[in-house]
Amino acid sequence: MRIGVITFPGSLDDRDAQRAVRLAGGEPVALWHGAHDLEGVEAIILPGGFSYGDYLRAGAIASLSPIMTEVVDAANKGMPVLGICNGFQMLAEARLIPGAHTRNAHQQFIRRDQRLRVENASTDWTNGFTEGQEITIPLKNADGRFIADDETIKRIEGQGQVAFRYIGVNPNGSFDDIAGVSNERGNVVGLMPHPEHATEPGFGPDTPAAMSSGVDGLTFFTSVIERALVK
Amino acid sequence: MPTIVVEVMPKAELLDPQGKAVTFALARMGKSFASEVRIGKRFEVTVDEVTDEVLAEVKTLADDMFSNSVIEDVVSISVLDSVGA
Amino acid sequence: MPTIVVEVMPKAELLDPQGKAVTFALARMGKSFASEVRIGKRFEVTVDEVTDEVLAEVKTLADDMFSNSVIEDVVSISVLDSVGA
Amino acid sequence: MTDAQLTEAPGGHVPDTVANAEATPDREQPYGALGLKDDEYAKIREILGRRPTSGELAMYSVMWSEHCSYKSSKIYLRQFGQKVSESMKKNLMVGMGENAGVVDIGNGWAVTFKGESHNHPSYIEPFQGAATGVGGIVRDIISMGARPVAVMDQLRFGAIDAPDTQRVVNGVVSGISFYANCLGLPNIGGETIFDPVYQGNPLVNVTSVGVLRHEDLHLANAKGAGNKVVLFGARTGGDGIGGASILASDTFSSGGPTKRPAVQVGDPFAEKVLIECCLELFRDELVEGIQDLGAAGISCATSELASNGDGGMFIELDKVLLRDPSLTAEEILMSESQERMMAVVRPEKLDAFMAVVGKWEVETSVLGEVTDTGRLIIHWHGEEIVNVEPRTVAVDGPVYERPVAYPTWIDELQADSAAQLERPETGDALRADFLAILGSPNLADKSWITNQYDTYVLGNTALSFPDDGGMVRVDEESGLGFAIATDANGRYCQLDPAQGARLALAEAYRNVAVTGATPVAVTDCLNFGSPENPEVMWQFSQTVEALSDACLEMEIPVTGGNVSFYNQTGTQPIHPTPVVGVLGVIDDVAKRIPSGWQDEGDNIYLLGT
Ligand SMILES: Nc1ncnc2c1ncn2[C@@H]1O[C@H](COP(=O)(O)OP(=O)(O)O)[C@@H](O)[C@H]1O
Repeated sequence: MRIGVITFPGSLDDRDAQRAVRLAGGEPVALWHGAHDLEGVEAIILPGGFSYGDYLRAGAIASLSPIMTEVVDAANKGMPVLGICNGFQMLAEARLIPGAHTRNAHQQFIRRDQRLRVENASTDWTNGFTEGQEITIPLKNADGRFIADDETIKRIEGQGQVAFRYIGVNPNGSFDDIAGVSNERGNVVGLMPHPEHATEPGFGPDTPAAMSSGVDGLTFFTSVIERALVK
Repeated sequence: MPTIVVEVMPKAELLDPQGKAVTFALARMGKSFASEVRIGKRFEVTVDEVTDEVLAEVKTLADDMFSNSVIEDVVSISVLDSVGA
Repeated sequence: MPTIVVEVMPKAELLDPQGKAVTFALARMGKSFASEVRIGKRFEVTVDEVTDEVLAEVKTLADDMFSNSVIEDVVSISVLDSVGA
Repeated sequence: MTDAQLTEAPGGHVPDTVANAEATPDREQPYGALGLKDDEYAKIREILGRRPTSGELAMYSVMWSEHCSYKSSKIYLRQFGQKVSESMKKNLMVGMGENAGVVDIGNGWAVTFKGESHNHPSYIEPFQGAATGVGGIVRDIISMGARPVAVMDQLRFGAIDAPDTQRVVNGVVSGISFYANCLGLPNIGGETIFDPVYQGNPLVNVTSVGVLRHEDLHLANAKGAGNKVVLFGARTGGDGIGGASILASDTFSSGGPTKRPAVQVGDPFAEKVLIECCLELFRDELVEGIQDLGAAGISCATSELASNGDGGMFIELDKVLLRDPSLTAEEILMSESQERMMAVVRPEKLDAFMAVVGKWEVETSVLGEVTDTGRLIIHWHGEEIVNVEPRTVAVDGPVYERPVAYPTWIDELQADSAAQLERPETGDALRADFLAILGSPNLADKSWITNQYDTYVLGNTALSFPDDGGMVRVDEESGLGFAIATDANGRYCQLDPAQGARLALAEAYRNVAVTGATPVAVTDCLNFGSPENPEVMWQFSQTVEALSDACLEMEIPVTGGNVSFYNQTGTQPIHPTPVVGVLGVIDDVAKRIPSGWQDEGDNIYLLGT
């Protein structure tokens, strides 16, 4: 499966997302924000980083990039799209996902190995998990606080669009401990923690078994690949 | 050159963590005259000239780009005296 | 309750990276009417009443806490109509 | 010709031309206010055979400053290059004297690394000072042709409970966090120490490491007459040129620029784009060399590039893209605006060069070209304002053998040893001592700092905090990687600078060795008080001599470093603080040894004396 990873000016975890796709058995395709071309990929990742320095609002300027026209079109037609951290912020700015992000409640950048509960295991990017499964994924962000008005929160909670919730610690003050959200159709998923950094033994979060051995993030990428095979 | 000022504030019903942090700090400092501080943004847009068309463009920018209507309101758009600042 | 508005801008002679990124984005979008955007902050301080003393206190806060005089200027302090916003 | 006859340039001020300098030999110049001594000014006049123009004075004054010329430390630093054995040279691809040293780590890979200080700016404006400190050292790494892959920070602050410490600590830590996280560079370790001696003079040292293939190694020099000299990156503004306004007021009497800030504002996003842009330029072989612009900006880049190349360069200074159009020529020469680079490009490759910078939306202007005249000639709106031999600016600056004096207080300090401290006699007293030690901010957990630093980005971090050394995988196929640790103990160095320096090296060496890597090279960041204080100069000379001897003994070469003098409050110098960084190589990071107990049932041994 060819999975596109879009690089924006200021993207940082783009090569890591490509590596994760490769480790999951997919074929990563590097895409450039300035082109109006998805090069025939079957799924898209908006990677983490500080596109445009997080200036104005995180993800805001990138969401106006040329390629985002194609991304929005493809997403609306059902192509799987994963937004990680800065990519999640872009999805919200592009209104592919409800809500918005503000600065962390404690006002600082934070990096930690974050425990999450899988709330929706039916999206294109989460179907390899089971509902209620607890996973550990690195988190690192400054503007990670997910917020929305009451009505929106009620709606996405009611429709099962909350894909992941923080457990243990709410690291940024997100409403309802929300860590990840999908669109109604379940093909577009955004989350604040970084699954691509939990895909390779030796470079992931610590687990009770051994240091740096966590690979819970791999399931995001295998989920989308396996579902494509079934289709 | 003339400047158009756009002011954006976090929506009143949403918590503004930065403002809250400042409000708390003021309370700690004993500055009880201030009951709340909210923090928004001020954009100064330098334009060649101020026409109705330019003002309309800036209004669109203010709504679509300078602010995110999910969390923010545009509270004012005004033209700065070329003298002022 | 009355609100005092304090406006802070990055010093004109210093780089404003944020404003620069927005200026570039506007150019990319073909919005050539805007030659420069600079981005500062707007503080809304809610006070019990506006007295000379409170205004003086807010002025001190504006200089010492809301702005960093090494890199920013306080460009205005004004009282908001209780109606407005 | 008199001043009045000069034409007014568009910038609104009258430039001081070479012709004018020749015509007005007796004009008084504010060299003292620019930090030049009487004899240094006399030397400049002798070199030029006339008085310098104000632009030349600007260049000499910044390039002959302690910071850029190493005039007090040069005679000592030579030892690092001299005390080397054949085996120490074996893996050294680039040694002392370049932007950063380069070490061969095998399989065609090389590592470049260096530490640098940004102490004074970080006291004035902690956030921006520390942020631009990260930016500066990372540009050194890029200019070697390497991709930066990690940073470390060595921080020293005043007492943790002193009123000003909070401002400095929070500003510095968030500045480093902001800039390095936004660049996408994992922070893999560092030091944080609180001591009242650093109260008015915190130390902010940043180390950066880059990796490259052997064939990608580039040195910054301007060779090949006719090659274009190109400035790219951020526009030039009035950053960090507080001092240059003295010159401005010298060149024109009225209506000059008013405010010239002494601080610089960093734009990590611009630097991230610049990194990718430079790497693409190197990859596509579109540049002969790239020089970073740091302190002394264009003065430094032009004179160093020319000195390291064929020796001649012609620059049209009015081609520099400005953020602030009111800048004078002298100010442009001295501006320390961040996120700028200068490249030397073959004319036939210029179009392709422009296409790459265009792709990254990096603003660029061609300033001039390399010449075979042996002179650095700078024009401002068609008038010659600088005509110098570049080496006299960049290389052959003044060299001092400052007086050294054995400190009057040191015997007494050494005599006051820990042996004289009262010993706890009771369990309670012992407990109190123990708690006092545990509660020391220097021993306490540092995760409130390190949690603000990204370690995951790039996906190659094998070790970071709380490990003793950081480790990064270089080659995904083989697992080849490097480890690095940095250490210093200012209190030991205050007691005995030579012994303190040896201990710093030994500690960093051990911290690398315990990760499983083999130490191969050293960098240092030498933080001291004023070199004009003979006791400080004694500390410095002791440090360098001991460190170079110790490196010879351990058989690892010093590949580069940084000297920061004038770290003092009033006349009270800081403790001598030579931060020593050791780089090691490991053939497969999978074999690394983290600190911390690994598995139940493992035996515990205490080694050494
Ligand atoms: N300013 C800093 N930046 C990055 N890492 C730091 C910093 N300060 C401390 N550390 C890291 O935190 C860990 C603990 O530091 P420290 O308490 O000094 O340990 P040690 O005494 O073992 O050197 C180490 O891994 C060190 O590299």
